[in-house]
Amino acid sequence: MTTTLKHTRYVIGENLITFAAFALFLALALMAILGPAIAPYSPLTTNSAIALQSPSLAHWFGTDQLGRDVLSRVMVATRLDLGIAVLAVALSFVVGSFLGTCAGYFGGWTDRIISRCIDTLMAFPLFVLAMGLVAALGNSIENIIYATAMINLPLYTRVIRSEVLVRRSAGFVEAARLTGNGDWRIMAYHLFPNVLPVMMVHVSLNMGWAILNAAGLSFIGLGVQPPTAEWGIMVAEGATYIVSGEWWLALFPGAVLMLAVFCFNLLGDGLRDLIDPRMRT
Amino acid sequence: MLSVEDLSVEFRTRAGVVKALEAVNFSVQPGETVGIVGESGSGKSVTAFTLMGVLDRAGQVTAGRALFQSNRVAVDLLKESESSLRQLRGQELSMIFQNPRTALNPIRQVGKQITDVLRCHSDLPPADLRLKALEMLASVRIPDPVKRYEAYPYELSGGLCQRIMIALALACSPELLIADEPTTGLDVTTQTTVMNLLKDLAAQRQMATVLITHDLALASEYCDRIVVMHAGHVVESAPTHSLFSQPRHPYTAKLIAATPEPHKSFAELMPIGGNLPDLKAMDLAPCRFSTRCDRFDSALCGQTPLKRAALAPDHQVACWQPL
Amino acid sequence: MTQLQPHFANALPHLPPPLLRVENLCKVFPVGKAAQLHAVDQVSFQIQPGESLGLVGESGCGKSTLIRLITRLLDVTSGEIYFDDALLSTTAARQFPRSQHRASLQLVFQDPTDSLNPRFSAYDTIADPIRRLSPQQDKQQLQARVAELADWVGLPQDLLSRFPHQLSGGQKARVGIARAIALNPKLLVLDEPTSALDVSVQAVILHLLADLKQRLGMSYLFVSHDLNVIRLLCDRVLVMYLGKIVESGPVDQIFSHPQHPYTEALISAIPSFESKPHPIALTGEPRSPINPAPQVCRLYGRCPRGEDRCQQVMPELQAIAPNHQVACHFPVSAAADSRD
Amino acid sequence: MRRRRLIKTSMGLVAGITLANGLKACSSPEAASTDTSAAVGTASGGKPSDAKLTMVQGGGFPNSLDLHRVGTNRPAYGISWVMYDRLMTFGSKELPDGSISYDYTVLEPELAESWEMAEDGLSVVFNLRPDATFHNGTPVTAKDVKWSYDRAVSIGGFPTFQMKAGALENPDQFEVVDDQTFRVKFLRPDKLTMIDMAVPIPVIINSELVKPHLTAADPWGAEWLNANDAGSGAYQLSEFQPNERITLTRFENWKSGPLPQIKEVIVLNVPEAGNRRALLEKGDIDINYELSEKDQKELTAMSKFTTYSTPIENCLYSIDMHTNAQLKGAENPFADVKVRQAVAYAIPYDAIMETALYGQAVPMYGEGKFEPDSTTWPQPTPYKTDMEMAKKLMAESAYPNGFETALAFDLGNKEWAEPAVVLIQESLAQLGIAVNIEKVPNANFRSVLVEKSRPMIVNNFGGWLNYPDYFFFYAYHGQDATFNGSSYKNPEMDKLIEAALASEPGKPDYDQNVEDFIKLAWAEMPRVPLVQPKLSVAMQPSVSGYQYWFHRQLDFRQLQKA
Amino acid sequence: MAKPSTSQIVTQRILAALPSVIGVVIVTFLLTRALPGDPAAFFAGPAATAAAIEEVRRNLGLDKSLLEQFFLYVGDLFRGDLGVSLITGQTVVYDLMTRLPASLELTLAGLVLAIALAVPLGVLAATRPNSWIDHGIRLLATAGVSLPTFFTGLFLIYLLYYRLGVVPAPLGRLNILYSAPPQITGFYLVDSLLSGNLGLFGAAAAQLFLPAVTLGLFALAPLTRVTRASMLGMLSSDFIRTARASGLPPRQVLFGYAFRNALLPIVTTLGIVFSFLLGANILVEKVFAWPGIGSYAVEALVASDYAPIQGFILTMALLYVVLNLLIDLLYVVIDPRAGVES
Repeated sequence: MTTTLKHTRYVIGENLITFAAFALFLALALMAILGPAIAPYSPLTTNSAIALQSPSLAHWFGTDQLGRDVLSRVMVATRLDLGIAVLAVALSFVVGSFLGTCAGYFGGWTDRIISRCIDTLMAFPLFVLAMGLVAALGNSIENIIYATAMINLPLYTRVIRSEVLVRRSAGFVEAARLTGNGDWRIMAYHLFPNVLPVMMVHVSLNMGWAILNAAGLSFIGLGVQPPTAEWGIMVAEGATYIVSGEWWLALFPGAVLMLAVFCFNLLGDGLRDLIDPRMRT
Repeated sequence: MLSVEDLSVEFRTRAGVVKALEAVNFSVQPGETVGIVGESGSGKSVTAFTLMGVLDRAGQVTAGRALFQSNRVAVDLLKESESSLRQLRGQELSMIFQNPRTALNPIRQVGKQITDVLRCHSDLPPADLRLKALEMLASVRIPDPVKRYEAYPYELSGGLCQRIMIALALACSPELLIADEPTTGLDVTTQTTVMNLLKDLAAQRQMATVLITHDLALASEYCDRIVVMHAGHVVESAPTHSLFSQPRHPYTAKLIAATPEPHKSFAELMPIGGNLPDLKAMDLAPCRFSTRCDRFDSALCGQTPLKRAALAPDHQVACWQPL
Repeated sequence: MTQLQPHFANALPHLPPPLLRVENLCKVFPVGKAAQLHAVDQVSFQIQPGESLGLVGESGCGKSTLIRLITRLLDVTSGEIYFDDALLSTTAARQFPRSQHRASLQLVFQDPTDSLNPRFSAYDTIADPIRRLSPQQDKQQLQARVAELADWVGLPQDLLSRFPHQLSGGQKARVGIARAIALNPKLLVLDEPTSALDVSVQAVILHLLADLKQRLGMSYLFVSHDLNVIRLLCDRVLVMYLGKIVESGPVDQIFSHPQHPYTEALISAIPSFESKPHPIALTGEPRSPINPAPQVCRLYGRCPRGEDRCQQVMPELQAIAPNHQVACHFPVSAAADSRD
Repeated sequence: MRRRRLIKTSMGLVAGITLANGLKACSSPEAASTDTSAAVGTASGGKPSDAKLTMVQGGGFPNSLDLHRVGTNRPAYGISWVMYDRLMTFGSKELPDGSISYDYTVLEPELAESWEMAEDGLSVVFNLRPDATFHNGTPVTAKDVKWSYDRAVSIGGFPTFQMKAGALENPDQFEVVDDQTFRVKFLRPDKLTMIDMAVPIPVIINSELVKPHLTAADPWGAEWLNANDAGSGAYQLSEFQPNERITLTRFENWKSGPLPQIKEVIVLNVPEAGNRRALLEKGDIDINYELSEKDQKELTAMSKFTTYSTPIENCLYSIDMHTNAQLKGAENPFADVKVRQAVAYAIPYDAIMETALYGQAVPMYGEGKFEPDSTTWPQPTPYKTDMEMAKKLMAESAYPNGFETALAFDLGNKEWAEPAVVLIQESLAQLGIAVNIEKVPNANFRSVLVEKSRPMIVNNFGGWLNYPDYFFFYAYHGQDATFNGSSYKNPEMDKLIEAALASEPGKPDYDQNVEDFIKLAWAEMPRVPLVQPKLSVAMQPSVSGYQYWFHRQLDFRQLQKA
Repeated sequence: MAKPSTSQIVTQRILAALPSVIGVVIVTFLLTRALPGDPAAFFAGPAATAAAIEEVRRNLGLDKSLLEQFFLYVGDLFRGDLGVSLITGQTVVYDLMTRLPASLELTLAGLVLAIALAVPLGVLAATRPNSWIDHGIRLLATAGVSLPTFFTGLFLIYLLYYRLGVVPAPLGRLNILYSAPPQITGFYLVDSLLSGNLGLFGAAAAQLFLPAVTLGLFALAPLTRVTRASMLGMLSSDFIRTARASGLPPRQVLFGYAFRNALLPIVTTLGIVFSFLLGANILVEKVFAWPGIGSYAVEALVASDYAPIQGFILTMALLYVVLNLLIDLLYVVIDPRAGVES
């Protein structure tokens, strides 16, 4: 454990970028927790008197068409955006882990059936699938989460399957069987924990993608319902104001969205460095 | 023809600096087969990689010379520029590796890999490259060389791959061949075949060979002289016969005693106690065997630097109280 | 081959019933559409209580498959495995972890790194079989037992909390052995337990294994490609070549008078101090184990003594001396006799 | 100010139009401005030139060349309007702001150079222009006219529905007298029959060209006409790349009116509003049609472009509240009139006007009277934002503590509707009404309207002409038409509407009925009118001749480019 | 060990993909039927009465049972009839045929751009691991993938078109001044060259530039990453050591040996990225008014227009199968081991 900690510290110390990503992640997490409490204004209260004001001391990120403070909306949106990403990723991670572990471990027909289903899912243009699901189920936050989880599912299932496949015949798995572990126990206690670190890389890379995906859905009108503050929808709505000169509407949420995705991507890289011994030289 | 003097190599890793080699000395005469023997982590392969200039990025030569002299050139391998070293590699000195299957480019026909080497070291017209490569394949006793020329490594057995490696290494008739555990992972019968082949080819071409192995018995069968390494030190270096009949370093003696052998009974098989010292440690003892040695005398063995002495003209040992 | 059974019984009437009896064991793996890889082909042998049986053969000869069949990690294609007079081969490998015989039949793995769960500490690894198969132990008993096992295998107590990557090769091997003996198995299968170790450590482990055998009264099935090691530890040896047993007999006899040309080649290939290299008798490449011709001797093509008969009739395992069988039309002694 | 006058045409027919088609949501912005061939002085075109005109429009791209087809969208009417001729068209007039609008009181010749009503008023005879030809050069005959009319009443769907609105229902009504003469027999006297023949639907199609493509499954050649030109209009098709661009070129032999000035018109599909605006600002296009309120305001303020913004006749943005006692099996608070009135007082009208609509609409609140004394339509309600009043009414209602409800709007309107609903949500919260906002994709909103499944919706409905009785017939009548977003049913209201429909403007009983039903609407408040929207266009200064049309598409024939 | 022939691989692949395609057909059908809008109500027009809506419903075949509709649909599929798009009024086959090349051209251009940048950058980073170059490249690539494509697109338009005016208007595939080249491949870049019209080529390239950059930025990160990781792995592999020890020139070691081996994971990623881009296309096409199948699908989806959605998804699925086939074949070209294990 201590060596892991030492190694973590080392990786972070060695790599400023990863350190910055960790710091950013902490900042985002804090924002998600405290956002509504520390936002300078209410994210929902409108004030037509100050609509579409450019950034100023009072409103650092300016105000939107209803006079709402963009900074506050961006801050408050953190919880929702991270929430969508975390839940969607967690959902696909759990389901994908289960399917992938089963497919990889049992092989044979289990594998064939699961893999075929996943192939079918993969054959869909994934974003269109997400659009279709949200359109069919209705655009609520839950459905956005389901749809995002659904399109991430193949990734997890496939990666976990192949990781499990590699380890299925490893000595320690055979040893576990020799020592009286049944299939499910082997999967849960012996295989899965060993696959987990590799998966964490994908999880963090995927978080970024989940956020982007929600933003894309917002852009075509399948995002969260107004007046909820959400980065994607703020960018999507703000985008139409760029040409008329109200650049701050899209730029600030866009920048924060990018930072978040950026942060998760870099974290993924950092985790990979942490986990992949080959990268450790 | 090769004289390694005071070679020291360090690896900078995240966990600290590893003193992989320290003041390694040995030499190879023309036509001679020298065995470098030691357990894993003793620095055998690092020595070979250093000489070939293919050390990992993290490795750094901190001291020493490696004078190489052949009919054509006389250089210090550690001082040469990368480009002139490249000329030497494959041409003057070459190397074969353990695990021949991964040591060959998996997606290139083995024959082509040989011609690649020929092309960059010889003036042969392109048309003759293939012929020469086929000739090499035949010389390592590969049946049906024309067919094998087009084979990929995955289509060949480990023994065949190792023979291809030998052909590749010998393609430009180097004067020195470094064989790094050439038979690890091969079956015993294949091992004998490969070793016999190497032996024959070396004799035919009057080529000096450095055989790196962890198998003392194997080294004893094929080498003229043996260098025993332990934890980055050369502990003993002697002609094969005298090394086995009269090992002077305690480690050598223990190694011999620990090696199973056809005529050795179970009771005679003596384990070596202790572990290799941590080469990252800052306070590494001058004698790196001291922790495992039952003759350890703190007054004597704690001295710096480690005593290295020639007990006979060609028998060196690094010990304060040799056997 | 089954007729050898009474033969044994006759030859060694004083022997107790065998601990392990393997009869006509076959394992076939499908390769592609029509091809089948005959990894283990009609193998029969037995192990007596307290006996050490060696198994040699080169890589790919089916050793690993055979021991995985015996330790019930793989399902058999045909044939029977009797352990303590119980028929094990009908229990599916998947069900076997719950079998009452699971504890008695353990395996030490070849690669100590690969065989230890990287996420389990040494303690957890050793405790795992006890937790799984003798769950009545309370925590203190468990700790005491693990400590005892660590002691037996010479693993310092303070290393028990470490994870595999913090242990040396020898230490990992000790953990693996401790795990295997945790349940006092009757038969311990050792799959090349020292091949990944340095000679210095190898000697230690070999001594440890010899001690443990004595202490726990186990039988060993010791697998190795290194005859030298087998010779040191085993009473009897089986020589395997491409899925078949080609020779079996007492270790000294095989060493001094190998009968099968393959055994002979194996023995002559063992390097030894200061002997001079000698040409190996076997040439060429091994035959493919995929869809092998049933009537052709598997060594045919590499064998210096191969004759027409060798590709017409598959040689059967036959006793040429009490307790010594060979599967060759032209065993060495016969050839030597005819030559002399 | 737009007084409904009944003007006798030269034929002496009373004109008045209510067109079902006009009932299309005002919202969907589409392009087309028109000018009839019979030019009004102010709008008359210049000399034909080689000018090339490029335009983009909001709200979609023409999806067919055949406006009789099922699913043809509104922008396609603009293309059809200039590619095909009808027998008659409307005149034009100048609006108070100086812009030109069509004049529904004047019928003018197009393909028919004249027409005569029968003595009994039950048929009309059209005399076709002898020199009119289709784009392929064949003369336009009465046979073609009959085939086209037959098609319109037989093909089903909207065209047939629309023809029926003018009592044109049966092919037997249409008779070829000779090549140049065509007679339409009336089923009954109907003030809409003549007018219905000047709307976009009864286009004259080159039947000979279509006939080879007819099949049993497709007896009216819908498939072929979908992508091919069989018209005689001022412009002919030169390129049709679905969803990309349509290029029209002037038909030099057009005889049904003065030859247009513009030689070539390119209609481009640019889905992003921001891009459309950027293109105009960069000078890459000539016309940006159907602007958002914001763009309209800002482009006008730039004074770099010629902009027009015309209140859309008979069209209102409104908030409809479901009035049935039960909705989806649950009690419906909006069935309580006090609640509805409270909502009408709570809506932040000025904020919506300012922030959601950028002031680019005609307010329809606050200035009206509970006892209306005018039949002007649309006219403002007497409700203005008054939270005290609203709270008082809520307290008197059955829901003094408020309730939770949902407000749905069409994503296609989101530019103004989204800010508006957010403002409303905020405001109603003060009454204890918790509003969940639901944005519904454009296509699905139609289902929402048909199902009447939401307690509150943002509605946006208009008829083609300014008759309150027709507006009310679709928006308040108990027949519960699609656009009666409140599902409002009141026999008293129905009686008043039906009486007005049967009468004619200007007659006292008509005026009384209209004033009465408006009064009733203001009292009952099933829908809260917000504003009357405007149709906006921004053009390069070089372009002139814009004319507003009830069908809300650009009429290229009237445009000029310097 | 016998290596399967190319045609065997193709057949095998197609057979293997068949269940997926069938799955796609079923799921698509069900999904489109689950869309909330009522196409009959939508297309019957605003003032339609209930009877009129019913009539439209009957005409569209929507009154039949789901199973019946499905079999009709499958039957039509076998005849190559994908139905008629209600929003464009064209047959879906026609729409897809005219639009697919636009999407493919855009996606390929984006991909080519990304490859042209990512591969050299990845190799550069791999040869200098943990240097500032390595970190810089990582930052650049990650930044690219962190931006929503529509945002990048709109921002680029604002900057390069609206503000600086250095690129043409975002108006689809060609400036209004030009008309499309004679259709040969459907790729304007290729067709214009084939017809020898350089001006047209320039115009098409200019229109393509911005959307391709937008897409390319998005594809940069995965490709760079994989190139770097895979090169790094190869450079530390045994056979590279052999090659270096044999004195092969660095160029040959890097490109002839390391890079060719590193290509395998890159090609795999390429396939994933390509299908990924086909999805990302949807947003880019919408922003740039690009007449591709992505924007087509979005419109159809919003209008609950079943036929185009089904046709689009089916096309994408087939494209995916073809893509995988191509990758498999590419594998065979690069790696002699490919297909042997199976």
